[in-house]
Amino acid sequence: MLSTFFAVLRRDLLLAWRGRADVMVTLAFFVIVVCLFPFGVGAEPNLLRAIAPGVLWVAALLACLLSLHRLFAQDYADGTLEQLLLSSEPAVLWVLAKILAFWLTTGLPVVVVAPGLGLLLDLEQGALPVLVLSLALGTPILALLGAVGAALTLGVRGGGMLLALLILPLFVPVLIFGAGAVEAEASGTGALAHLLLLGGGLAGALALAPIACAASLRISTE
Amino acid sequence: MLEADNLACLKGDRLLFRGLALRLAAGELLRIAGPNGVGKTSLLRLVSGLALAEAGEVRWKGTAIGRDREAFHRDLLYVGHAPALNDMLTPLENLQFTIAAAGDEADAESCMQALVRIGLANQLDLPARVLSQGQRRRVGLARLFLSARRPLWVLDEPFTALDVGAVEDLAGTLSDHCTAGGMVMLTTHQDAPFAMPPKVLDVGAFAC
Amino acid sequence: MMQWESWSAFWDMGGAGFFVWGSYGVTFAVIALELVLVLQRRKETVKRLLRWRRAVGKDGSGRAGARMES
Amino acid sequence: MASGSIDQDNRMNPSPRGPSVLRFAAPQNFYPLAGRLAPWFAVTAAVLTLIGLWLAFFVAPVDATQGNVYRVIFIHVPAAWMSMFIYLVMAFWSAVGLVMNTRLSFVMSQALAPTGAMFCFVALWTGALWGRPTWGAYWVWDARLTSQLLLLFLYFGFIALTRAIEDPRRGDRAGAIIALVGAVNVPVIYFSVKWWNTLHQGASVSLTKAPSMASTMLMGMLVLAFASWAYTLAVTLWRVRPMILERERHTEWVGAVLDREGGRK
Repeated sequence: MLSTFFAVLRRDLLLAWRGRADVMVTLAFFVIVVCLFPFGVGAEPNLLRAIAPGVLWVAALLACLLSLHRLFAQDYADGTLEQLLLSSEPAVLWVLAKILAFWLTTGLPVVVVAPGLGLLLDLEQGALPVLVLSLALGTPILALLGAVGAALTLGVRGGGMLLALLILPLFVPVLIFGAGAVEAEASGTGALAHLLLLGGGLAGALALAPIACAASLRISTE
Repeated sequence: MLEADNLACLKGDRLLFRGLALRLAAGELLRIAGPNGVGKTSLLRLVSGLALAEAGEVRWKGTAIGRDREAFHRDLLYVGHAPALNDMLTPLENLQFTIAAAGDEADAESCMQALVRIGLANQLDLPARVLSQGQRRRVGLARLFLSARRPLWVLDEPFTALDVGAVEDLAGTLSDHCTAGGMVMLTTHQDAPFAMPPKVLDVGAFAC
Repeated sequence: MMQWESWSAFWDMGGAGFFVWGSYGVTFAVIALELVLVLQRRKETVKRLLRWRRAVGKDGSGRAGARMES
Repeated sequence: MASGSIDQDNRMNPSPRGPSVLRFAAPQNFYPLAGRLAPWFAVTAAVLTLIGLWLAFFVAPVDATQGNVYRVIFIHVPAAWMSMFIYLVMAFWSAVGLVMNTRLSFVMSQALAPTGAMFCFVALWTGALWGRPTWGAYWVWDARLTSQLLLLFLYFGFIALTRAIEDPRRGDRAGAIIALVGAVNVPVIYFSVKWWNTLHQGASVSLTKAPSMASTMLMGMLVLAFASWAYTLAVTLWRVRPMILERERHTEWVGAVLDREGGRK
């Protein structure tokens, strides 16, 4: 039953490994965007500390958006997507595998380097675990929602910009609770409620997004 | 047994054909004929369930294919225009993935044998991007040797870019599949030496 | 004039004329614009379809040039 | 092959022998019906607008705290209601289209979108103009205004997606998916923005709650809300008609309609 799931997961991870330059580019983008902010708003530590959660989260969101169009584009172009849609396993399974592989190669690196960047912005050290946790809960939601948009815009002219227009409004709640969690922890009010809401959102997205994504892929390859 | 009644196909804003009926029983080989652009590929995509018919329905063993998609796809092998090859993977990795993605078990040994048999012994470990058109085609077709369990084969232009020997070999494989009780539905622009004369369906007769 | 002493008081809206009339003015301008666009779209569609019909022949057969030319 | 059309019923309505309630769902029935109904809705909208404006400016008293600026809410609130309501109706038609495979439903949802976006813009514009004298700024990140802005982006996304995809059938179904995904997200967005807003000490005055609602005020708002309903129906029906012609142009009845239109000139 899970053979398709693992086959897709293994292949996508292998492909990411062979094309690891792409993964590094996403990560570099994340780092550079964060490093730009002090130049824009000034290097005043109090100010940087105040905007750090928002900056880190917006940068993570943009990094995810930047690589989303790669999620299905290659498989769509070379016909692999057709073969996957003809699989005798339910489409939801391999869609989930692709999204998981995508998150492991773009979301996870961001989660890993985020604490370092938090220190650059003078974020309180006590808030770093919450930053990691909120990103670990939130970036999968971004990947799940983004996958639906990526599936719908496959092969559409101007697809990249369209993808951004479609899914950025949907990312807003994730951004609110993600950045809010870090901020709440830094200001001492506790991040539990934010993190619970993020967890709930992840559960909801896990349940619904793969179905919408599979339907979108069928529509786009028709 | 594959049946379709009163099929109509819309591509973009254009109606390609309508009122098309077809019937394919065990052991039969059906060749879809017709001029370019008449909708041969579209018909194959309708039959395989990749596209939705504008009207009419396709039935496999008496059930509409949309009703039990997984069961139908267990019995179907579709090789389309696109070879479904990823350039960064070797032919062996590609073939193993395609088989597993379809939901079948495939060990490296039998995949390797299939690739050797189709004439890619020297390319097993090269990335797919260095292969020629004909070689890419063959990687896709190597699946046929591992898919005898799937009764219905739907092949879009399988002979394109193959040399004479490979065409003969492929025609033999298709004939064997039919003799063993399978069904083959294909489009082709060239004559192939099949063991039995194929049934022919001219899509042009239903064109709009 | 149940609420207003004079027309000038009405237009002035107690000093908030710009905000009130700016709201109402833009709203009705946008609505008028939408109506014009809808009407224009209908005219243009009919014209285009008539041209298309002449191009493919009166029977409406899609055999030749059935793709829209825009 | 005299004509390139399959059974007319099959074009948009795949079950020609459906229940009789669905008879008007067949495009060749719906097209003239829409043409007949639209002017009536338009007249209703115009009359209700006049009544509503009269109530808004001549009957409703001056608000004690806000003065006359509050009169903006007579369009702001109905526009905000409509923009949210239209999105839900769009999502409803999208769901119907995906489930029943009736193409007319997709056309309906696409015809509704520009009007929804228009109301959304009106709500934002009037909100900003109301905010300047009340809050002292054209824009505050108030929960309602912010979710309204995000709703406008959802509308833009839907419109852009359905326009960008050239294949009409794919465009229909892709648009339907994004409309449904958006509809699921609208409440999530609203509550998250509200939560965020309360944490950030945003504006505490709310546009709808601010004036102590006199019954004449409520009356004016309701009348204008009904006017927007009638307007939406009229303009959507007008917009749907050419869309139907475009999609059904292979059929004989559209040919007849076009011949009549061509002869009129």
